[in-house]
Amino acid sequence: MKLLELLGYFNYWVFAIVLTVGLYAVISKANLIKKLIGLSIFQSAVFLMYITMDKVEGGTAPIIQAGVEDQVFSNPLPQVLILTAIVVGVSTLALGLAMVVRIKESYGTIEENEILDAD
Amino acid sequence: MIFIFAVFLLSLLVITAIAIVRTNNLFSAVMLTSIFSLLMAANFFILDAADVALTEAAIGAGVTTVIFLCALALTADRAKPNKERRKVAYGAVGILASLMIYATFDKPPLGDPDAPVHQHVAPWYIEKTPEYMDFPNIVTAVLSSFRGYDTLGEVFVVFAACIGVLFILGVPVPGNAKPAPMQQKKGLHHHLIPQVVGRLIIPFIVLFGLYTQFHGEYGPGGGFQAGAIIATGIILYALLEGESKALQAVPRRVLMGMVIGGALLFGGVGVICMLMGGNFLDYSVLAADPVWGRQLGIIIIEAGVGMTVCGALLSIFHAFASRERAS
Amino acid sequence: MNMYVVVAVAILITMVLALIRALMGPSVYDRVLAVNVFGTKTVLFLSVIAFLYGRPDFLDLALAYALVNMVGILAVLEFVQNRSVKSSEEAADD
Amino acid sequence: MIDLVIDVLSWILLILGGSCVLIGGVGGLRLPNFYTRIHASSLTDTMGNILIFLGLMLQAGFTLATLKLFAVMLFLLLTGPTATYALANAALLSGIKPDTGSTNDDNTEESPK
Repeated sequence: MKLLELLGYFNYWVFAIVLTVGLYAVISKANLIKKLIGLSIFQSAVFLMYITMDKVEGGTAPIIQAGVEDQVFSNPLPQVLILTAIVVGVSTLALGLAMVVRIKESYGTIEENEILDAD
Repeated sequence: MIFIFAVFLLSLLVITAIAIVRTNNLFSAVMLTSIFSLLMAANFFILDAADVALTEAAIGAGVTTVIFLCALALTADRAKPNKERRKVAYGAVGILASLMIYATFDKPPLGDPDAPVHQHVAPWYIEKTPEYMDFPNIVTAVLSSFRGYDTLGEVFVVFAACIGVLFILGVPVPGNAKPAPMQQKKGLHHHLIPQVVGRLIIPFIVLFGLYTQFHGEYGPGGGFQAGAIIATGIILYALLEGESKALQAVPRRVLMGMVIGGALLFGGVGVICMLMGGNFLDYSVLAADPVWGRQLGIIIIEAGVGMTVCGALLSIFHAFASRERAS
Repeated sequence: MNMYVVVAVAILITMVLALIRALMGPSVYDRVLAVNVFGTKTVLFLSVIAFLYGRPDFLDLALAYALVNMVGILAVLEFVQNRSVKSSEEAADD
Repeated sequence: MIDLVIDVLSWILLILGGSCVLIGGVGGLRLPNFYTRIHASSLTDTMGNILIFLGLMLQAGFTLATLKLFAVMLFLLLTGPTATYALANAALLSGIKPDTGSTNDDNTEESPK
């Protein structure tokens, strides 16, 4: 079980690293689409953390199998939250991209510093 | 063994994320994003979240890539390298990462059954689902009944995002009044193989979407996944036949009706529950037998969710694609 | 040694090779190729894992990917095609 | 007895399929230019799919799972080559020439024209 414990922390480490990689794209890249991609990576990291929390050792996905007694189920609650969040994530991403498209049409560029210079 | 796979896939996830951020070619960044999504889906599946993995599959493989590519076609596909804020960013990000990794040691390890997450309402949900709903998928039960308020909120967020995209992209393109004579060049008309295979496979995609919709109580699936899968099928039709053909098949009015009708259906079921003497979204009053009432309510609101998601994703796609045609 | 494990390991190694190709490039189409390979490998991996978990009812996931994966690649073809049409028209305008 | 035969058969099929997939991966990585790489990975993909899914089907027996596996295999057989066709076409449209012999490292990171 030592290995499993280490893996538990590994999931959270991956969450931390992916989250900060996304954050890095958001704060350091000037390109607006790049920022949005960074934002969606950030979002995925949060999804990963929630789904990591739902795992129960020896458990299975929370769909009851007919004829099987004494099943241990993983936690359905984080799954519900993330399931809806994925769909909401893609719609809000589309909203951001729509804004970027309009910015491109008005300013002729999608680089943040050039937009600031133009203002 | 399975956990070694998980570590492996998670390492690939980190590498992909770093590669996405490093590249300046937005086109390859989008392609790497779809690899990222595949890896996320595999990880979700390994961590017992079949429903979430199905959602990620339905959204990440088709819709996200298509919307990104439409946006790239309207803007630019290369980012200009800039090194201005790099040092500050490295510093901030490095500090944040080390703080968070330090904090993870206070978390319960993976799979700990005594973790606080597993103590509150979750065991109750798992215990009561067979009794209250009498169907096997606990995720669907929680999604549409126990936590129906959350889902209603999420559906309205999707609705609002769709309206927002239509408002932003609905205005005419500035400084470009020429009609689009190249319209018939759109689509993959002269590519025979995608045409034939696409025509063969679109009905199956829609059929599979409907299966996911109505089998959601018994296996992985539900309105969110079904809406995304059906939307992907129609987007495939739009890619093959040209976007205007797809608009003829499913006109804008129908899409708007689906978006609004789905959201209204969800809210309306809640109000009907109140009128029939229950609480908002308490479906047990819908029929004489409370279990059957709940099942009925869940089927109706899942249909509402599916309609809203499908309509919203398709409206968003058409908003981007028709702007591309006009410019 | 379980037979599913053997196949899963082979698929995972292939995934790594495809990822290396995606990271190396050199052209963007190599990356798209890697995405394609990765997609089919994910379908295989999910099916094998469903059997390894002993829950073959989760094959729905693999089915979803098998149906939907093509859409992304066709979108790439359309993207490239429209761009080449557009650039040739611009050249004709000049 | 019959169980043993089925097990041995699916071992063989799965290992053959796994090695097919692996060979395709190595080919996709090691071959010199784009069109050879696409060739290597798409052909072995198809064969690997068939073998692995046949192996899994033998294990599943006569259940709904077999039907689903068959559907997945069928759809992969349809969509895989189509995707490859679309990809090769896109590459050709954007001006990557299928040259023979030499390595074409001159189109590094060039965004397609």
